[in-house]
Amino acid sequence: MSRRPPVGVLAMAGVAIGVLGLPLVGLLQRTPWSSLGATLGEAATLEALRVSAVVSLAAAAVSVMLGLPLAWVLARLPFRGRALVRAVVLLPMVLPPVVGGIALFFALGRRGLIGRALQNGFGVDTLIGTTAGAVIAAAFVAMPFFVITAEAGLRQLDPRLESAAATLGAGRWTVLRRITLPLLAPSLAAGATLSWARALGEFGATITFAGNHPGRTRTLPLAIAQANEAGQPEAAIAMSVLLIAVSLVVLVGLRHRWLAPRRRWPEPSQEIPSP
Amino acid sequence: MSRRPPVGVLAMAGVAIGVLGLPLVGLLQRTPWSSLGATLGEAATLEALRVSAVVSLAAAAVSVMLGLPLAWVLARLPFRGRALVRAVVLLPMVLPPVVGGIALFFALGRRGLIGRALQNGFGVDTLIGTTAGAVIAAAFVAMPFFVITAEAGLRQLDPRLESAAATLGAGRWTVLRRITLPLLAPSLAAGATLSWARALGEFGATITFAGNHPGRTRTLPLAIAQANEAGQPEAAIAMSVLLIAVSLVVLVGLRHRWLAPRRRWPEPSQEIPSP
Amino acid sequence: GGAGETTVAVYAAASLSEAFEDLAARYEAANPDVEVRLNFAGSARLAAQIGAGARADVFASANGATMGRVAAEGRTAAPPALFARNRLALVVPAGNPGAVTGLRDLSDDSLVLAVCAPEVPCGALARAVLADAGVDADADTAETSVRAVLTKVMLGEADAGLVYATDVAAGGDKVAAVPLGPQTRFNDYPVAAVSDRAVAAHFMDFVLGPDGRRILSDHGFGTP
Amino acid sequence: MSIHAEIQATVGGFAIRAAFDAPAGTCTAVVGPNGAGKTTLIHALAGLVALERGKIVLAGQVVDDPARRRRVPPERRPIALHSQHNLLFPHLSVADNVAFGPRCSGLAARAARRRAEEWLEKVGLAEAAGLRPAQLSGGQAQRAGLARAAACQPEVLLLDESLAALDAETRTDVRHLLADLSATRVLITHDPVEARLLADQLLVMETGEIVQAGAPEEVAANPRTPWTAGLLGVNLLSGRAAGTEVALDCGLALTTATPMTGPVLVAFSPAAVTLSTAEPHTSARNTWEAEVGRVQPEGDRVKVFLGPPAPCRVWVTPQAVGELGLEAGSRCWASLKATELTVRQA
Amino acid sequence: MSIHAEIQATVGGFAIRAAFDAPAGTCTAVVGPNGAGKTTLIHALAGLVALERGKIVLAGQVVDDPARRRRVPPERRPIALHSQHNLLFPHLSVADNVAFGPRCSGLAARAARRRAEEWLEKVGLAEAAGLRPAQLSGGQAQRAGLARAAACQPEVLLLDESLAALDAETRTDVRHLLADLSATRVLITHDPVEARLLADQLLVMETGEIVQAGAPEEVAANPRTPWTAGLLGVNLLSGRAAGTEVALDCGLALTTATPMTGPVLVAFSPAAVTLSTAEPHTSARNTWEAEVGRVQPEGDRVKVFLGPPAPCRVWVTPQAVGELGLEAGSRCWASLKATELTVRQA
Ligand SMILES: Nc1ncnc2c1ncn2[C@@H]1O[C@H](COP(=O)(O)OP(=O)(O)OP(=O)(O)O)[C@@H](O)[C@H]1O
Ligand SMILES: Nc1ncnc2c1ncn2[C@@H]1O[C@H](COP(=O)(O)OP(=O)(O)OP(=O)(O)O)[C@@H](O)[C@H]1O
Ligand SMILES: [Mg+2]
Ligand SMILES: [Mg+2]
Repeated sequence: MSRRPPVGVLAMAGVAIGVLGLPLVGLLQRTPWSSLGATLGEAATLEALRVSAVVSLAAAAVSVMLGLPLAWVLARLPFRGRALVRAVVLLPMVLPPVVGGIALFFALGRRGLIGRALQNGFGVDTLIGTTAGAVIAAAFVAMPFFVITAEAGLRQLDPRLESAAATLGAGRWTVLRRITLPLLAPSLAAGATLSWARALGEFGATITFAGNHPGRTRTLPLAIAQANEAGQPEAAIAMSVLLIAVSLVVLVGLRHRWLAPRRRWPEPSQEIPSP
Repeated sequence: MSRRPPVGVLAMAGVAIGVLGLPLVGLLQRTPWSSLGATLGEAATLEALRVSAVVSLAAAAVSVMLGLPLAWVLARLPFRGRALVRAVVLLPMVLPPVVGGIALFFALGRRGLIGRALQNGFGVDTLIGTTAGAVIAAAFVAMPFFVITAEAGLRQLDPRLESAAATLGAGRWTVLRRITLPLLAPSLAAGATLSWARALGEFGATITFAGNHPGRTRTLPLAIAQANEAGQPEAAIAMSVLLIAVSLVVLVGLRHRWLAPRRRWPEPSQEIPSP
Repeated sequence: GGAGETTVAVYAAASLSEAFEDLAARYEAANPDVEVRLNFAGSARLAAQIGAGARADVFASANGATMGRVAAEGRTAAPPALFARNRLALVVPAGNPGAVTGLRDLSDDSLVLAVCAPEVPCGALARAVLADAGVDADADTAETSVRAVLTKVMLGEADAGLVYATDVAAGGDKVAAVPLGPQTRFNDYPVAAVSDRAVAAHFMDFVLGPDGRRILSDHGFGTP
Repeated sequence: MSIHAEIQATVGGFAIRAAFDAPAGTCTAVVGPNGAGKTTLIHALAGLVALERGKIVLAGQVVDDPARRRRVPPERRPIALHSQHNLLFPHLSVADNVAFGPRCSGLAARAARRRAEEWLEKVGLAEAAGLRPAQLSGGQAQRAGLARAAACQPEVLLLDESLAALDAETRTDVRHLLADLSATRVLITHDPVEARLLADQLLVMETGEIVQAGAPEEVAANPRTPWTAGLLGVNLLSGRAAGTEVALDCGLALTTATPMTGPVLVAFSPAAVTLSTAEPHTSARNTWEAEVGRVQPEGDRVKVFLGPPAPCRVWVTPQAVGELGLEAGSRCWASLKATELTVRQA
Repeated sequence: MSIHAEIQATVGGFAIRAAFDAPAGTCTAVVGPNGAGKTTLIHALAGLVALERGKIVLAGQVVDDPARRRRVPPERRPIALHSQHNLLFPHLSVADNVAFGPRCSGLAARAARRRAEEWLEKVGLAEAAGLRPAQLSGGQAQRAGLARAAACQPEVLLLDESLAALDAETRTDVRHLLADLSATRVLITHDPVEARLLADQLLVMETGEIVQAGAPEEVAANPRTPWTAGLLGVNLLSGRAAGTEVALDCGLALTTATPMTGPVLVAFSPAAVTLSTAEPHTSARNTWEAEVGRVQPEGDRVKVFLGPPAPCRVWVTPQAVGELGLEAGSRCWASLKATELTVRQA
């Protein structure tokens, strides 16, 4: 069933691409290409890029490691209040990032809910100004994306395939490793990508909760915001272009099927080309 | 294959719920319940709530209307540069919101790429201070979520079901209406929810592109940020609690299966309870 | 300085970032065994971080009220002192497309006008100045940060904006200032030591001292 | 490995209740109408459906006993299952699908691969080893699924309509393959020939219960329900006996060789009935006139359906059809020797 | 509605090339080994697989002709297809699945619902109307899929192994249901009985091509490939003829009644061969000694496989098996009358 889509659909898709893409084109058009090299060559920029890479990757990793079990529980374990937990998982998306940062203080700050426990148990005095704090802030806003995507993927999985594996002698972990996760791979990749992207662009919760410390918590978005505040819009734009370039390379580089479930059926167009 | 999950999984899920939930608990704990009523009763707060509702719903609607065709094209139409378009669709997620707002100016502002066209064609002088501007800013950051989720859903669909409908005499639109969309409903609902939630929490792009105008662009997140800047953290927290409450009601209220694909198989636990 | 045997953590409002980067450099040059660690963000954010127990030594706020709250919570080690003063400026995009000649023109509703929100100092200042001039201006946007006002003017998206005098230079040739005449209202910036470490008081003295004043005035700040 | 099963289980509101024993190395065929619960039964054996009551014992080891809260999970039962739906893993090649079970049993990758190739060879799918399941035809997919289950070399092999999509020639080959396995086999089939050829024991399921069990020939000779009789081609009529006279419910009276009393079932082979155009005068004790319903050629013989008074099926030669002018709506005489009748208490 | 099809198409590297005609209202059975391309063929008819060359003409209307860039989409062909995989819509109830086609044809909801109920009744699924497809057993799902296709009341009905999962009784009922339809039918089956009973025309497909077409009895009498011969139960041996003597490739020489020259195929029915323990002295012109392979009871007769020199199948009675002591590995004499042989140029 793949024939040339109706013109209306194509037109709407075009408008959508315009809405999402034109601002980027505008950004590129206004980019001060001559001074770009200078800005990007600055040690501070490279440092921010490094912090961004570390923080976003760590946040994505945390999101996957904690989010996968949570998604599994939400998808597979019927319990009272499941709808509530699922809604709570979405809340960090709704919270303005600044409030998110403040809420993180209330939980993990010195006087927060488990602040004392952190202090006594792990010797963590304060997370402000630490990369760990930046990672926590980024993971807080990024994890929901992974959880939602992974849960949807898990639910879409045919559980009979897992049963079939069990009847062939596969234990719980073998089923997970050889059947569930590979079948889920597209959803996991999509979720990890979404949460990585969200963590990479994260600004409000990070600057609030972890502060803006060069080399430790100053990520590219923080550096961009500061350049903007400091009256260096060119530098801000140059760094934004850097951020975009890095993202594009990563996103295009990921084999594009990762962003979408692996084909289980032949690409429809192979079977039914348009006349 | 549903047995009680390993303790490790439960523990990790617990940590995840902690990371996502504790900050909210902290927020609620520090909420100035006594003055809550006063803050929430203020006309300005209610006005911000109204603007938030209008803007987030409109942005979600725009995301669905434009995002669905785009998702369809990405999922079903093989074309060169598809990976690039898919990456571009993700970029608004990566962009720090302020840069997003500036980029929107470059596209739609007075001196933007199509600013003159807007001015001549639609008589739009400026989008600053207009609800339309706020909706555009929110849709810009929210649409990617819908597109990614809907595309993943479309790819997971068994195209043979659509072919089967065609052999039974269903035309293109009938297939779309009676087979594709209903089967996709869970993904669409999840995507719409994600993009609505993102639009509801949106701050940076909105204040940059559409400004902060009471009754027109001042959404709850803007009001919260303003209260916070103005040294009224209690009011900020009170409004955050309002935002959370509204979101929770909506998210829990949506039948929870909407957030996840409809079951095509019996709930596994019915078949295999734990011993 | 050196391997940074001592560090001093300075939390400064974002609008002070250029001035404080210079201050820090000069201070480190004069005190080679001290490393200055800067943290720039909005005053309210910094106050929240200090309230949450951040290891800050010095807090420079763009906002007297915010500093007042930090002091009221007992987080300051010494009473705050005012160290810089800022005036209001009216800026228009290069070429002045709105043909703005003074505050009076701001009552024109067809102009896109950006000011700060009345709850933040630059907004309070703008409102007071407008009231003094008897101008009834309807702003199209009430920004929570001065730089956001400046950004809109620089991009030509706003026809006029009310910002601090120190911001005009940051607009470069993209903006032009419209003279406002003599002013009687200002915004004064307080600074305070928030830890009782000696280096905190030392840095604060430096800011308030002659070197500090010179650097601040180089960046357009007045003296309170 | 012997099977002792007493199963009570429910899926989605449908309950089954079935008990049977299968000695080690035998083949048990399960037959029954669609929706009878056959699949549910073997899913219970495999551990995919939980027992509510009863127990399952394999070679003396209890693998399921809800009363004692004992329940060995599917992967630790010495059982492999080939599902009616194949359920090939879409992300693995055909060879990797088949090698999956051997790998799980601890075989090294290389050895598992060899085992997979052997089985693919056996089911005639050697060339498809590298394909993905989505690239297989229906019958090829079924062969792959069957090979995957068999390659586990399980002690108990459960087969759910595993030959249904195979072409006739392959079906015969695979039937012999199955006959040669040493595993205890339980197979579901709708093909009476398959059941009779393969099974040492036949279980007939209807609406969730085993209504009859026994050696295939035994069941064929003494079918206990019309469905079984129909499946195995035997005519079955119910009535009340008084001595050697049976008053059938349909109105006809038959003479039998076995004196009985009370409600009975009378069974007779379709081949035992002789048809003629005029009233026959032979040694046959039972004769009646009937209307001809369908006339249906089947292979080298023709099945004639007789209508009231005693609805039954009769096999005749194509020649007879022509000579007697049998066609739907015509009338004829049926005769049936008393010694051809099997009578059983109902 | 008559079908004229000349099909050349490719799916995933597998090419089919097939041409046939089917007069309006007839039933064409397609048989062939797994993976022969049968499903691909009817998918091409339905418009699910694009033609590379050729054309499809229904009742004089061209619905597919790549040369003229004409291509009627599946939904506008007067065709309904029942897939091998059923493909029920998981989000619709069984009744809504069956009512889908009628609704698409413009019927009002109520009328469509009635039509659906009628068909569900016909396939014995009336009680399952309200269930979701996931709640059906395998055979129930197949009946629902079949009902869904039939409820479209199409001019052409394509059936892909539609009876494979049905229980024996239902299969007979559905077979009669199908026989009574007025639609032109094309059905794929692995069941030779089904093919012979239902089909007016038999197409034999192998590796993407139609290797033989004709009335079932005609094909059975003159099978052109060993697969066809095997399917239809006829023995087929190849050799070179010189007059009435044929030197078979396997070494044996046979005498035939039809003089020929060059490479030939010799076909004979398994029932035509007589077995005995000693060398027979009868009028049969062809006798040879052979080793007994498998001995396989099938229904009320036994199929005996003879080994070299002339591998073939022979039907005998169970009595004969006992009397002659036939078992795998024993030896016996086979005799075959020359008039029983059919000889054709290869
Ligand atoms: N998940 C379910 N929810 C509701 N009913 C179910 C479910 N699974 C099975 N059933 C019902 O249980 C009954 C038995 O199903 P089962 O699959 O065991 O039948 P079967 O004997 O294998 O039939 P078939 O020969 O058609 O494969 C059917 O009537 C079916 O409707
Ligand atoms: N998407 C595909 N990709 C690659 N090969 C395919 C694809 N679909 C079908 N084939 C190949 O085409 C051939 C014919 O398949 P088809 O389904 O038409 O066979 P069939 O005659 O219906 O067989 P069966 O009796 O097993 O259903 C098979 O060998 C199969 O491997
Ligand atoms: Mg079944
Ligand atoms: Mg097929």
